[in-house]
Amino acid sequence: MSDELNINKKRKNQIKTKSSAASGRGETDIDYVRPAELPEQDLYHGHSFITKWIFCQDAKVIGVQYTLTAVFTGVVGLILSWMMRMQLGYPDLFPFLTAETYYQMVTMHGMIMVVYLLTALFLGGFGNYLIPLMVGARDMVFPYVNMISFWMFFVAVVVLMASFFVPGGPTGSGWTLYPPQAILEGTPGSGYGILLMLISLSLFVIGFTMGGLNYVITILQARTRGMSLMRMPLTIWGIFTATVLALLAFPALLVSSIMMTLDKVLETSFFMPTIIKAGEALSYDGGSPILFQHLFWFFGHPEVYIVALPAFGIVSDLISVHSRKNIFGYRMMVWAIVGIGALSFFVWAHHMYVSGMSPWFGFFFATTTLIIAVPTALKVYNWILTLWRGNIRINTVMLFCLGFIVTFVNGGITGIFLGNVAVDVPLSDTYFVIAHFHMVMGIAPLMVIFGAIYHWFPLVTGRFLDEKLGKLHFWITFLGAYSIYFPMHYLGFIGVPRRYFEMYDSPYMTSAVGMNEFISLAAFIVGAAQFIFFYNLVKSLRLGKPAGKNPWKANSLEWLTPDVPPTHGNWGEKLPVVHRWAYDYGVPGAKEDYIPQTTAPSEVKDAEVEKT
Amino acid sequence: MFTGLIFLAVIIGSIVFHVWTPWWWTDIASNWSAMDDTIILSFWIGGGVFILVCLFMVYCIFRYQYKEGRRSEYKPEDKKLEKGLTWLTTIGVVALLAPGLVVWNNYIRVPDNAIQVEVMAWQWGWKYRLPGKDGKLGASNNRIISDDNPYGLNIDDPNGKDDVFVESNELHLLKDRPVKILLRSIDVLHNFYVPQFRSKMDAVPGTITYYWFEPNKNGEYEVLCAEYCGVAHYAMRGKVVVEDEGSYNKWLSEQETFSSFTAKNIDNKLNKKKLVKINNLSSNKNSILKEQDVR
Amino acid sequence: MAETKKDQTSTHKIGIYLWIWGLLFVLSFFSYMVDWYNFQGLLRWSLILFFMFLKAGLIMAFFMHLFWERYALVNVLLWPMTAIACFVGLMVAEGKYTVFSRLFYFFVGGA
Amino acid sequence: MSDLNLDKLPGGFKGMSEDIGSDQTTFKGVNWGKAMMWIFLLSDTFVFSCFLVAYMKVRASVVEPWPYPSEVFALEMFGVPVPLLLIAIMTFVLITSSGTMALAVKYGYEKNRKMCGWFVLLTAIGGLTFVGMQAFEWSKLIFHDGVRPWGNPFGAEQFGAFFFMITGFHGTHVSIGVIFLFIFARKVFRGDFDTGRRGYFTTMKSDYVAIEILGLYWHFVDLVWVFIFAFFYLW
Repeated sequence: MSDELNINKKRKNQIKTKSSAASGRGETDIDYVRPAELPEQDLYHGHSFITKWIFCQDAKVIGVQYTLTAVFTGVVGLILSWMMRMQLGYPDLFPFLTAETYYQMVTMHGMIMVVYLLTALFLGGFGNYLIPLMVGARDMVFPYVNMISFWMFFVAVVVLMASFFVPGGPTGSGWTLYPPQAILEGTPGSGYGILLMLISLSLFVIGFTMGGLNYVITILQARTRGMSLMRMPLTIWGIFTATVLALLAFPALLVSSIMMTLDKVLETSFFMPTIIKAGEALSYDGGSPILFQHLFWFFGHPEVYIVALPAFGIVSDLISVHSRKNIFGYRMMVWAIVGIGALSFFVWAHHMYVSGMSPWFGFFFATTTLIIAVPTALKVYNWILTLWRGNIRINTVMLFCLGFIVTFVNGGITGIFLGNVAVDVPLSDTYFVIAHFHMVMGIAPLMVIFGAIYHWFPLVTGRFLDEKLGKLHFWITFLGAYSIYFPMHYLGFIGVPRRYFEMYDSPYMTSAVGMNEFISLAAFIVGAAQFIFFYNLVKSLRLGKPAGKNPWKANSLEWLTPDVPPTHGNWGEKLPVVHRWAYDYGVPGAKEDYIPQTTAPSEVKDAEVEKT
Repeated sequence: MFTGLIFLAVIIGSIVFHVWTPWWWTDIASNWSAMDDTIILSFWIGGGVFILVCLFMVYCIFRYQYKEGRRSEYKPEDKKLEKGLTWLTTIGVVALLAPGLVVWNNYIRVPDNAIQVEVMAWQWGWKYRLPGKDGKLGASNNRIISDDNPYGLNIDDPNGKDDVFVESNELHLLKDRPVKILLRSIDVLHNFYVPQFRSKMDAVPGTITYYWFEPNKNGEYEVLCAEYCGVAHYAMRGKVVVEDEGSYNKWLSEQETFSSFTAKNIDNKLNKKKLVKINNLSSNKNSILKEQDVR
Repeated sequence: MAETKKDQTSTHKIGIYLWIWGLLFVLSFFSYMVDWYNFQGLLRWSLILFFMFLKAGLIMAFFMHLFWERYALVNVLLWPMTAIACFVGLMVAEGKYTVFSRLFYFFVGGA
Repeated sequence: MSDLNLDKLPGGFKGMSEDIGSDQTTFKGVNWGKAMMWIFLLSDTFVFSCFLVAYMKVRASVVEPWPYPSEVFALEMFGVPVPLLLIAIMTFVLITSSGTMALAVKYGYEKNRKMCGWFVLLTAIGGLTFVGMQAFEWSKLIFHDGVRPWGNPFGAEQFGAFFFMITGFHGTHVSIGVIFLFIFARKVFRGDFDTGRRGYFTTMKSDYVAIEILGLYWHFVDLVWVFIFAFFYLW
């Protein structure tokens, strides 16, 4: 701690002497912040309804648009999951659920939840809304491109949803889209369905790249005075690293989509070896199916962290604010986020231990994968150490954070099982995997999303969400989801393979029937509980308790705008000037138990601040 | 109070469920008990971390609940604590990784006395090929699969002449003798998986993959396809029978060899029609689909 | 928009561009010669890669001005290449393994 | 307006750590648009790398012989087949256009409207020539040699597929670049960058830095060609 302090002091002294030479300021000016490097941003203010609310260039509106679109796809994904659970829990009850529809639902559920809900919501939704506010910018650096980005995403969603209505239905190849089966007869939706999926993914990648460039450049180049990287809230660090990952990982998805489209349409043989169908050889020859898996997971593993890192960042902020305590080990947290992000490009083939790739890769990827466990574990320690000796408000937001910690630790530990190559052999492609990734990148990030919505709803709308409904929503969701996925691991131990439409009566699997029924029941309840949340949103929009300025007594910039909810341009006349990190809670000597980032040192003279 | 108690109940419930669960792995029937051991080790270390972290969290909820006017401790960093935790985690990770790598090393190195068995996967079923007396499988290529040559064997390869064809879903294996499973697929990805043997690997069209195990319990086991392979994936079952030498040899002698197959094929052209039916995969697929519609 | 002081002006003498330009022609000519003289094996590979990286380096450094940029930008751009290097390396190994399996099981036989 | 004077900031790694530790901007003195183009190019590098990695992996693992590029891409000159002749000319054209672009950027810095405009126009013409030659090469391969994405008379069928896909993707980049070069040539001549005229779509003020950004893109296209040339034609 002390050495950093010294560096800071040294730098301050340097700056002070420099500035005193330049502008004749006094030596004693402890509030000095370097003057602005950049002129004020030039903004386009919409005048008509269309330019204000539809083709809007305000990042906050775009963020809300992203959120609503993503939540809409999420509801579709939720309904699909209900139908899957109907089949799994009560196999012969619903005649409209055939194997084809089941596999189509599995595929669409997976793709929607991972890409169109979680990625779009965290980066497109929270990213757009929070980045300019939290770094003290007036807007994203390229508002026009940002607007196009959303509409690209919208078109991608439309194309995706269109695949439900084409002949043959949506693709049923599993969300991993492994060729050869994805584009061959024998898989549902191997005609139009898979094509629309690939087109939709390509559009998503293009749209996302536009948005992603905005997020990265805004964070790197458009921070306000005094906002150094090491003063940024961890939310921004999480979103920033995830965006960088996305910009570098989505290309692999784009390339594999293009190549598979060509395999389908032009009958090239990138991924297609000699294939005998109905006793006859198809025209393909010499391609490599494993290559697709490498490309897909070179995208797919960073994708996991694209979802996880913003959740890590956001939850750190929520925990800190609501336990009224500085985040423990801020620098460690930042390094952990960056380190996890960097390492995530070197671990992709741990999804492929039993794929038939070169067996020697197992050693490399098991080692790199378990190395990632170290920074991840440190983040967990730091979250609970932030709670320790805090002053914890047990409200809905905090409940969701606690729920996140439990589910994330649980899912993270089963991840160590699967990352450890020899342990993965019996468990891969079983329900253990399903349980693991739903726990760690399904439920855990969703907990954060809910917590974040409860936390920032007062900022976006000026009203609180209903606490009672919120707590009800939390308990049903958390306990229900936990009782879905915790027992599910044990199905994997039995050896129940994933993506089975039904089990028949394999002798050792009969015991799974009862559990499947229980899991299905829990899933119906958890799904239904989400409508409490939607009701709460709609109700509170009009009738919620007015929140006023900075209702949580938080430090970070987004709460310090002159207008609540913030208007276009965010800051009114003058940009804020930042004097400290976002976590000065409970500083000894200060009057209040929080010191906002814009408070100058001279205003809190007695505070014994350690980190600046 | 209430919150802390429920979280405590979740943790205790998890432990109770784990200890008394009726859902546990099916009895092992191969040499890979080392995999089970590494899983148990992971459970001890991982489960320990889970319990400690969550209990600490619950303690914090109880102890540091919001009180008006109380200040939280101001301590941005604690170098010593963070360093200690890093080392502790690293040790835990190494303790998990090292045995895993050792087991994997055994998994990819096949013992010399292993019997080769080719598993040929297709949409949606299994066929097998065993080496003849020479103990070697002949070269094969999907390109030359035909009615006369259902396994696509290279006619010029002497190793293939005495290869044994098992054109059914049922495979017999010798007890206590390692087998090297050579996986081959003629259409899409499949995965030859018997839960009791713990081991699995994808069958990839266009290349051959392998793994090995040593069955050590007599009995019949169900084969499951563990890599999604199309609409009848769930119906792609097979059977493995592990038995002693006597009955194994009897079964083996009942199977056809490549040379006897070709000879018979030339002798009896009538037979060809029947073979077409067996090999006509689409008819098989339709029957599966039909079965589904009936249901 | 974001205009900073241009008093340091990144403008350089025209000579440096012409010089690099000429160098690129020469290097392209050399790499073309590798094919013309039909070098094979390791020599071909090392020459191809050598000229390729040299040309790429010149374009990046001088035409794209990376040589004059501050280290923050340069490092941000170059470090991600390690991920690609790792990907390339592993895929070369994977390609070798695949071709070995194919030749062995499909043509040699006797496994 | 600013106390930022790049000449006074320390360089090297010391400067880097100071830049990263500072407020407001991390890339000191780098325009937003330029930074965006750099990060975009980084992302695009990954796209092309994935294409090339896929190509290498497939080429390394096919058992059929790979067509010999210097024969496939040979051109009859006076009755003698000259290997890679067209490709060599294309390479020279693209490098030439890269050079003219570099000069355009230089004159853009100096706000020399005329010279800048002419060099941008010259670059556009170079790019157009390149695209034209590529069209010629494609049609020769398709109509004369019978190369198709799904097969060819020379050997492994992925040859055609990768050739059309990778050069096609590169050609698309070149074409987009040519379109923008023409648009920007017009903008330069019209004096948009001198008057700071606002863009039709973005409503943002024009500035000569746009030429530098376009230059980055164009050099990148050239850079990719260096790799394609090495891996596709020379291997």
